[in-house]
Amino acid sequence: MSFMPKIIGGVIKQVLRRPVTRKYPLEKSEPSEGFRGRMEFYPELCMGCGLCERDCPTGAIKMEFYPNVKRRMPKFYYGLCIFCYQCIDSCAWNAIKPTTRFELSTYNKEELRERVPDEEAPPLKPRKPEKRLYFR
Amino acid sequence: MAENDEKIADKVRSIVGDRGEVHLKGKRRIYIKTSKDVLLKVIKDVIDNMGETYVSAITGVELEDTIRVYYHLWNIRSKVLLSFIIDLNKEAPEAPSLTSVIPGAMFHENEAYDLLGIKFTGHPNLHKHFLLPEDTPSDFFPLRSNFKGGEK
Amino acid sequence: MASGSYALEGLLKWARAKSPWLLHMCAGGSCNGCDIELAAALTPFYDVERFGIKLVGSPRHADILAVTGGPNKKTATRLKRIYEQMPEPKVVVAIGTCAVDGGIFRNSYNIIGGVDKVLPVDVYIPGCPPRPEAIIHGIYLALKKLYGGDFLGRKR
Amino acid sequence: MSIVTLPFGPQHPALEEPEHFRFKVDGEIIVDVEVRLGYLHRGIERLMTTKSYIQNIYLSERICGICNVAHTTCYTQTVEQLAGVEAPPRAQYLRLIVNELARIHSHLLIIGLAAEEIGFETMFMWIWRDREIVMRLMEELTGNRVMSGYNTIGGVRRDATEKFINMFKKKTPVLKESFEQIKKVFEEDPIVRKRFVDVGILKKADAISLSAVGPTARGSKVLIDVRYDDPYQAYKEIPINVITYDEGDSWARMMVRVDELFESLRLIEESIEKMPKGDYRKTFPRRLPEGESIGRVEAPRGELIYHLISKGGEKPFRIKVRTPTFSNLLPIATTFKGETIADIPAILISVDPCFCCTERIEIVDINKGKVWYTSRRELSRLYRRDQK
Repeated sequence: MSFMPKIIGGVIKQVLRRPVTRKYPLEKSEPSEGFRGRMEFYPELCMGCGLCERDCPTGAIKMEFYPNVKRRMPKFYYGLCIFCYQCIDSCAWNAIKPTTRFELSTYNKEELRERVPDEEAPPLKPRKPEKRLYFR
Repeated sequence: MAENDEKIADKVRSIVGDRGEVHLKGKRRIYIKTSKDVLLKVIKDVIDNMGETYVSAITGVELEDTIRVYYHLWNIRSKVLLSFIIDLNKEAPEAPSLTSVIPGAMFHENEAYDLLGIKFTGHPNLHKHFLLPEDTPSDFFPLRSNFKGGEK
Repeated sequence: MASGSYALEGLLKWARAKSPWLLHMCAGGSCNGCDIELAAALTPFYDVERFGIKLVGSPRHADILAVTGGPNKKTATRLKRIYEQMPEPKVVVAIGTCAVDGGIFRNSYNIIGGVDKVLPVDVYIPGCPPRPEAIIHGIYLALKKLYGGDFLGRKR
Repeated sequence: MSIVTLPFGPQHPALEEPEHFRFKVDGEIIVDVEVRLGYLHRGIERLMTTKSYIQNIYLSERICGICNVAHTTCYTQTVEQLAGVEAPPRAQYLRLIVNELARIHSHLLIIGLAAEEIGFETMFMWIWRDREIVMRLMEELTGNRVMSGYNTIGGVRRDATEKFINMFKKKTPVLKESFEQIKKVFEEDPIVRKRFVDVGILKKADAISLSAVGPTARGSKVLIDVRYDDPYQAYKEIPINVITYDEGDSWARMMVRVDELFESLRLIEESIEKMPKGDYRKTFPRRLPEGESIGRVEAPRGELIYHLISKGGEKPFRIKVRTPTFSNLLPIATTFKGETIADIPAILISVDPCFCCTERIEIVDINKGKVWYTSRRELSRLYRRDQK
């Protein structure tokens, strides 16, 4: 076996090397700060234009009319969301903000629906758009 | 690069002659509109003159009155994509199979038959359930406009 | 005798919780993003073998059925057959948005929808694809539901 | 000898085009093979006509999880070609970087799987450990480890931050050293050579007539590479040299991929230096004029084509997507003839089919009427036992 000495060198190098494993549940793992996790919706910034619902590739966002404050706001269903952040790009008032939360597993699907409750719906404050959209 | 494409387009025009009209559509894209019955001869002449060519893709699309089939062939030496276009009538789309000239077109034609119903004459084994599940009915052509099933 | 069988039951449950074998099945409507993330969870960097989780080839030895992708007509029957072949203490984990509810291929003529249209699903892991850590978190929830308690050895 | 049919079924129809091969087997030698696709048919071309151009970016990305960057680059390039818009120069360089990163991660993935296919588990673990570095680079640049979502119509969605560039420069020597080790193993290790050399030979004439693309064709000396023949994005400014091997067997196809790792690393380094300043995204109309356009891109597995036909408006009329694995299937199916059963995994993995593991082999022995299920690992163990 001519290549036995070569193997011994390699084996020793690997054995002495520090293990690469990141012990996930015991030590917290921080994704890079640009990671696309679950989004956060700020109802007071939203103007109800519905562009996020129109551009969402999977139909995870549905607009809903709130009679008590007479305005439309989106409700999110994270069971369909593919975290592509197209809604954040299409929202001219930055009402949807990115986060890096990724531990979202649940036992039942209904927990993945996120809707602003009726009593907490803030009234509409008209404002000028904060950024220019790329798709016009 | 552009004038090189122009030279190649003229060369293709000389090969095809009056059997089809050739026009250059963007960089390295040559469209050749021919009819169904001269298609194989035209492709064979082009390949004999311009050297090794392989099948890149075969697109089937259903327009208002006809079904149009594109044969995209990439020519290795002159580095240009030749797209042969033929029109078939909508009721019984019949097209000559390219497998006699380039055997590599077999699976592409299978897929076109499975999704659009274009029968390729001379194809070694044209069977229905190439892509679709076994239990779909034989007239189930999802890419045809009159297809109604399955849309939820 | 009852305490003997009770001790045996406890031992059996402990042994199963410490070596939950995993069978990966792709239910058709998947783009292999979740499959390579599940495979990445097995490799040295995330290494689920620390919890005894091993990828096995046949449903006979599997405790966890990890399904990626939404079932289409062709694979729905096979998915059900695989599920029935698994021994009883089993749990189904739906990995990725396509497995949860069909994802982006939802209203295609060939996709039935989420995995719960074919199998009873215990844990849903959203994400496209979910990170290996999210998959580990999902499997942890599944095992917690199956065996109760915390099998990660953390003193709570 | 009775001809036995051997359904090589996709118990894990995991990846892009899972196949169901049905081999006619005379004893150990394969006589004929029949391919059946469709376990993963999601009707994407029909679905694309029901979504707008913006939504289709994310649908085209999810056709294949490993080479999703190639799909979005080709799709956005085709739509820009239709509208007559050119992505800004900085975006073209960023697209090249993210394309080459995805090529490295895809090649590492398949080389690791090839090693695991022949039972070389440690090599699989080493390669996939080094692949995690590339995944973290992808996450740093694009925000998601696998689904980059980086390309959009009219440019890219993020800029390459300083942190990414320093991280890349710090990790390059580590990656180079691991690539060298892979190359050394694939060239010198007797086990790997015995399982891959002279197995599944595809001659050059067959490769062209059966329209093989990508490393499968380049392994048989066919000089085709979309980045070289039909340069797109920033490949016009940065020349690449096409790697071809002329043995035409599984080993040659794997070596093409091993050498392309070094090539991709060099391309990224060069494009990081040459990247001009400036904006990385342009505005783009929602409605597009009527017309047609064809986009071609070199995906990790070969040439990928998008043919877009639009009748004007927000939604495309027809998009034809031809993925590289689809045209690599026929050439590989023909190379199976004359090989033994145990070589099936080695040949299949060398074409880098986008289905990860056709685990299950159901060998039906008609005369004994016994059906026994073996998985690929047991089969390779079988092969090793009688080989000693």
